[in-house]
Amino acid sequence: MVQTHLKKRIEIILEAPALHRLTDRLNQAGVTGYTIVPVLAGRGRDGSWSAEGLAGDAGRLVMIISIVDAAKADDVLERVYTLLARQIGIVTVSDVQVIRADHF
Amino acid sequence: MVQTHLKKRIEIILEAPALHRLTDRLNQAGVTGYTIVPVLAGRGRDGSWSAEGLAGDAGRLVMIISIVDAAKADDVLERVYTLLARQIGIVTVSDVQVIRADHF
Amino acid sequence: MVQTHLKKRIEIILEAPALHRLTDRLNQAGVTGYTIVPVLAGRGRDGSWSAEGLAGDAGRLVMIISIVDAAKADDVLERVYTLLARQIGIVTVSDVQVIRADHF
Amino acid sequence: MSFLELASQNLVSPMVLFFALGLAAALARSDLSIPEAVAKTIALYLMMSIGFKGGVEVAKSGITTLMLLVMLAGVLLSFIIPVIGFFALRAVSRLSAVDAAAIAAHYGSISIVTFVAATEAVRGLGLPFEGFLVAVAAVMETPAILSALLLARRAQPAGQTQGEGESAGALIREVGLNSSVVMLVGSFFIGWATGAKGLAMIAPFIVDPFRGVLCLFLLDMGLVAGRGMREGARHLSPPVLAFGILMPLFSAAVAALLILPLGLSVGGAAVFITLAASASYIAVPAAMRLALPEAKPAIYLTLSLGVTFPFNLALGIPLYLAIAQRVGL
Amino acid sequence: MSFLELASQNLVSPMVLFFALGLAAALARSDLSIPEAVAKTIALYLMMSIGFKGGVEVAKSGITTLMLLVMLAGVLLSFIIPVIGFFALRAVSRLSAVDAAAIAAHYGSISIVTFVAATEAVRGLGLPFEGFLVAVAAVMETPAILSALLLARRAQPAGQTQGEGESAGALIREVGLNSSVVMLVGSFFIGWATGAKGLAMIAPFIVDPFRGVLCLFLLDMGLVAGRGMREGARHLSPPVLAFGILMPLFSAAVAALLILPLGLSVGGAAVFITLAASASYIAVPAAMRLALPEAKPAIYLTLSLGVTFPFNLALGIPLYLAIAQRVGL
Amino acid sequence: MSFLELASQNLVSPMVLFFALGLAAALARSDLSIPEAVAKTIALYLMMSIGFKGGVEVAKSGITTLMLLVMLAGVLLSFIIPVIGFFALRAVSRLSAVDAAAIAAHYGSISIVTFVAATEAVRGLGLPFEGFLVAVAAVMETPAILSALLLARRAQPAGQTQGEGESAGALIREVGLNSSVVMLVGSFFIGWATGAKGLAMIAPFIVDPFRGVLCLFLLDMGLVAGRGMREGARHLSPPVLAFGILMPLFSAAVAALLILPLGLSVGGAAVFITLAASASYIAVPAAMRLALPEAKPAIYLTLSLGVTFPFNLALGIPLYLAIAQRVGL
Ligand SMILES: Nc1ncnc2c1ncn2[C@@H]1O[C@H](COP(=O)(O)O)[C@@H](O)[C@H]1O
Ligand SMILES: Nc1ncnc2c1ncn2[C@@H]1O[C@H](COP(=O)(O)O)[C@@H](O)[C@H]1O
Ligand SMILES: Nc1ncnc2c1ncn2[C@@H]1O[C@H](COP(=O)(O)O)[C@@H](O)[C@H]1O
Ligand code: NA
Ligand code: NA
Ligand code: NA
Repeated sequence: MVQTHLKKRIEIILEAPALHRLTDRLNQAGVTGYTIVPVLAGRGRDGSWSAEGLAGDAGRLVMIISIVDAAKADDVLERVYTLLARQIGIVTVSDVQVIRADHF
Repeated sequence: MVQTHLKKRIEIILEAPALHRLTDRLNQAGVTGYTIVPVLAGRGRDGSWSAEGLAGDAGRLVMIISIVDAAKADDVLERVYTLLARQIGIVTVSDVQVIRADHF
Repeated sequence: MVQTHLKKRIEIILEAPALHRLTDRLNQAGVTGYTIVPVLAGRGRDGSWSAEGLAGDAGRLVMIISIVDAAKADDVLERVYTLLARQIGIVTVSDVQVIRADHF
Repeated sequence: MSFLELASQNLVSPMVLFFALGLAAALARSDLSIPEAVAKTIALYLMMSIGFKGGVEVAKSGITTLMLLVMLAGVLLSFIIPVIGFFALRAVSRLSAVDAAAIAAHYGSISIVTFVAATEAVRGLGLPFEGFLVAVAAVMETPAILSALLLARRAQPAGQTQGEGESAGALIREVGLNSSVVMLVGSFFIGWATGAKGLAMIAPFIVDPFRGVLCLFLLDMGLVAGRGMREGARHLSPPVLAFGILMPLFSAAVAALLILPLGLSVGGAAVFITLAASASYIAVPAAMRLALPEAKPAIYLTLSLGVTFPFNLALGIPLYLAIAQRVGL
Repeated sequence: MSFLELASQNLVSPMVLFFALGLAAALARSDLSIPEAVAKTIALYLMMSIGFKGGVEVAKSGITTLMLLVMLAGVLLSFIIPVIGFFALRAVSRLSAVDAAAIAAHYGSISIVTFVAATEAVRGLGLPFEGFLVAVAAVMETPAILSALLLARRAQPAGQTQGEGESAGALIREVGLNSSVVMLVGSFFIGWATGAKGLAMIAPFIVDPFRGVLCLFLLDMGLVAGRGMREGARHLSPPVLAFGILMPLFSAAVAALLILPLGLSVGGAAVFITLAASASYIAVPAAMRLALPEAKPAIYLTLSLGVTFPFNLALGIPLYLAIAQRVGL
Repeated sequence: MSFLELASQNLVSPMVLFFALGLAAALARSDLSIPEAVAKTIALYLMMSIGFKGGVEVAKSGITTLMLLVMLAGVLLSFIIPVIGFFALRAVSRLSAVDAAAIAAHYGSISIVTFVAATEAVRGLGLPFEGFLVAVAAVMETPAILSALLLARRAQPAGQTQGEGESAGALIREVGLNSSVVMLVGSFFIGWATGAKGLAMIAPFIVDPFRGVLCLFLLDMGLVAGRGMREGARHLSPPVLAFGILMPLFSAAVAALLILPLGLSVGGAAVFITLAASASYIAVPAAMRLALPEAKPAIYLTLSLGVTFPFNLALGIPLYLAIAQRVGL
């Protein structure tokens, strides 16, 4: 059996203009990495939006995935939360297993 | 420690032409939101496909992520399932933690 | 209640030029399918990168999601791991529920 | 000109050769590909350009009886071809009624790139053609979908062949508002409204580079068709394959007879016959995923894009031109 | 020419009609759309083209006192218009101070596509206009953002209206380096440096197809504006709606008075007045998401793109032209 | 013309200035960027255009002994340069054998945009050059990869330097079918087959806007190079940096000697020397990720795109032109 280690997967959906603010916070929290995935469209409490045809960043969202050590997760979440209190977006956390624990 | 709440993360991979049918069902089921992510390519029982070069919607898939209350999950899944019984696609459910329970 | 079945969700973030090597391995491991999602940018131990403006594959990453049977997960992971030992990328595994067990 | 001369001239045009390059690259598993965003935009550009130019032509000539008659003929063909195709497929193959109906729908509708390739071939011979044919192309896009729906329902209990809660009306509305129809018809009316003056303003964008852009799009279509052939070939039985070649020929013959009394120009007749013979690969497949989701897309997409489109591009168009020289004025 | 003549001529230009097509398609819920990657690139193309052409013009004429004075007038307007807009909004609507400040910022800044539409209208009348107006457009982009920030802070405790740890300086730097400003200003300087010789090299790309590309972009803007109207309309109260029409008229009047003594050409005056009357929908919304995240984007985006932009495009520009015929030389 | 005249003229061309704009914007951390889909398409467009034009030239001139000899010289250089580069790097730096081999491969292969920039400079001087040089560029793309593989294997046990189960043959096949080679070679043959007539049909797309599109692509390359410099600079030691400037000069000298007896035109010699001096940044990096995944991409990508490309664009090309004036006819 492959030896795996428990980590936290933090998934954030955030408005694009605030992306740098988020990655700054992630870096400050000492996460070892993150990955940014494009988002096409969505709906939330504020109605629906779509990236189609947009020439600017406002009104567009992106998704950020970061695999973090369980010990760091709380700190990361708090920093992300204070940002999300003011910007449009959501954050979820889930358990994942990784193979190389040292990578994260 | 940050106070978190348990929710369900529903992830659907669906053929693009049926997207509106899906979001209609999600709305009917009373989900508070969803996010649509582009998909480049894939393989399933029916062979592989790729969005590259496609000018139309047929033959292309999208991914829809919706964070829903555990109490609503079953209803959402059933509606999604009846759609997926006829359209190309798959659906998975997993546990996630969120910070602002009221948002979902 | 909808009857669900436990599966493993394997999420791989991998440099684009090695994509075919990965899907070959997934196919050899007998996974029933996978889905490829574009990635915009990211940061890891080797610094940050961005797909923006790139005309070639080198320096770009993609994300591959595969839902596999728990019994097969270890074999899949091992094959993915030997690839990731040499290429840039990460892999995580998590639990998900599916409705149609026979599909996977 | 004889068919052989027309065909050999057609085969060495940059358009056909770029399509062949795409096909070859896909079959050789090259990683050559056009990004989806660009493919979509080029398709819109082609609609914009041909719609606009067609509108400008109609602004010049006005609405004529000929135009109305040819549009009527087009609608008729779009309704009837699927019926013929459906029964032919049921007779010669083991396809289910739903699969047969879905395939047949593609052949009643039209392929705008095949249309464009025909207009380029016609222009290449120095022949004029009626500008209103763009409008004919537009009205031929959707009736075939209705036809196919009726055929599929006749064969199966209604509840099964249609999304629950989706009325046929809602579907037709959705199909009628699909991006290609809107872009084509919208540009047509804008071209009509602004006329030659409007055309002069945007000709360096929609006219001059048109053929080059078409080459790029045909390369892309070759890539997609080649990928489809590789993936989809095993879904096509010999009778279905034969259908992909014979059905266009049959439709061409019917179209030729239908317009014989109308008095279209030779160029116009060639373009009209090509419309009838062409099979949709953008609008109808998407509509079928909604209207008849049980039909297997691997079959109809592969047949339309991987068999009929290349056939029409390489051999069909010169043949339709040769036919038109007999039925046109 | 009278306003009515100007307006009716403007309304049947391909540009306005493609915008209308996009608007109609979005309101009818067609799936027509331009991919995001292409929309972004077209926006950059437009900046590249107008920046470069403006630079070439300045290379011809050199830096003049008129140029510096008009730039000064532009900066002044960009600072002042938000202040007036803010108090007007607070007086007539129930918007919060933050929302009012965010909206006001859009009206102090400029819309480059409205600018382009005005230059096309001016060119369509055979009128020349000063090339340095591109530079004026560039300097008018950002001062309004500063103005709005000050207004919002005055109304609220500083800690609340601004991202913790983000200094106003960092923000202004980020805004000043946003892609539209960099592309516009960069191309302007390249055009200036390479002059007519440089223009000759790339004119078939940046000059000839320009209007056609603009049509495609206006189609896209119509689509986005229509979507915004559908989604955002319920966020706009009647006074806010009225603001979207009256504020541009007011800004136009102020701009006309301000340049009356400067001696711009009629074409130049029309363009300058249009700049003042136009509202940003790319740079300022993004800046507001950073500077005033509490302000609701549904309001300011819908108002700027769904109300003011169409108004300016259809009626505003001919009106500003009519005004310019009185204040220009 | 002297090198200084050539260099100063080159530095104020719109192409070089747009590259500089991109570089400056990236270093200043502007958010200016070209979407990936568009960057990929422009790269394909450039291949299509230069391939096609080259093919048309060869259609005019036919296959000559000169052409075959220069192609041979190109293949030879592509094989040999990596060997020289490898030992040079191992001698002056502390790079591992795998890293040195991977870097060296880039310098044996070619950069198609550097090639294009050279042809533009040559055309700017009114000099003709041999159309078959496009074919030479194509055949120089891949031999360097083989060379580097052999070097890396010699230095390390085979099992480690190569993907398990991946034969060198499969890799070479994959590399030979990469999108840039297929597009370049395919368009070359289509241009050859359709000749001047084909060119006339699509010239408004592939010829007229070419330089403008190139400007946009160079802006993009400046952005990517600038980002690479920011991220990758710390991976480059001074000897490696020096290699990025000196290796092209050395390759240029070898190339000049090699073609001295062949009798290329001055323009052709300048282009050939530039090919030898240029370093790949699309095809080879992707191949290295497969063939030598242990080699660090931060080093070779930064060196090729962030050091050698700007050097060649700004100073190298005028220098190679000056050299060519001595060795060409
Ligand atoms: N329950 C949800 N599940 C998935 N995505 C969501 C959910 N709620 C919100 N989102 C995403 O977050 C964006 C902003 O949400 P909101 O702030 O609620 O308007 C939406 O447009 C969606 O893209
Ligand atoms: N096991 C799986 N894991 C991830 N994605 C899958 C899986 N099975 C199917 N898919 C996705 O769903 C699409 C349709 O699947 P199918 O209906 O099995 O052909 C595939 O092309 C994949 O994109
Ligand atoms: N902890 C992480 N969470 C999410 N993505 C990551 C993480 N670490 C690395 N990545 C992704 O994997 C890529 C390569 O990582 P590395 O090999 O560490 O440089 C990064 O650029 C990210 O896109
Ligand atoms: Na047809
Ligand atoms: Na303004
Ligand atoms: Na080289």
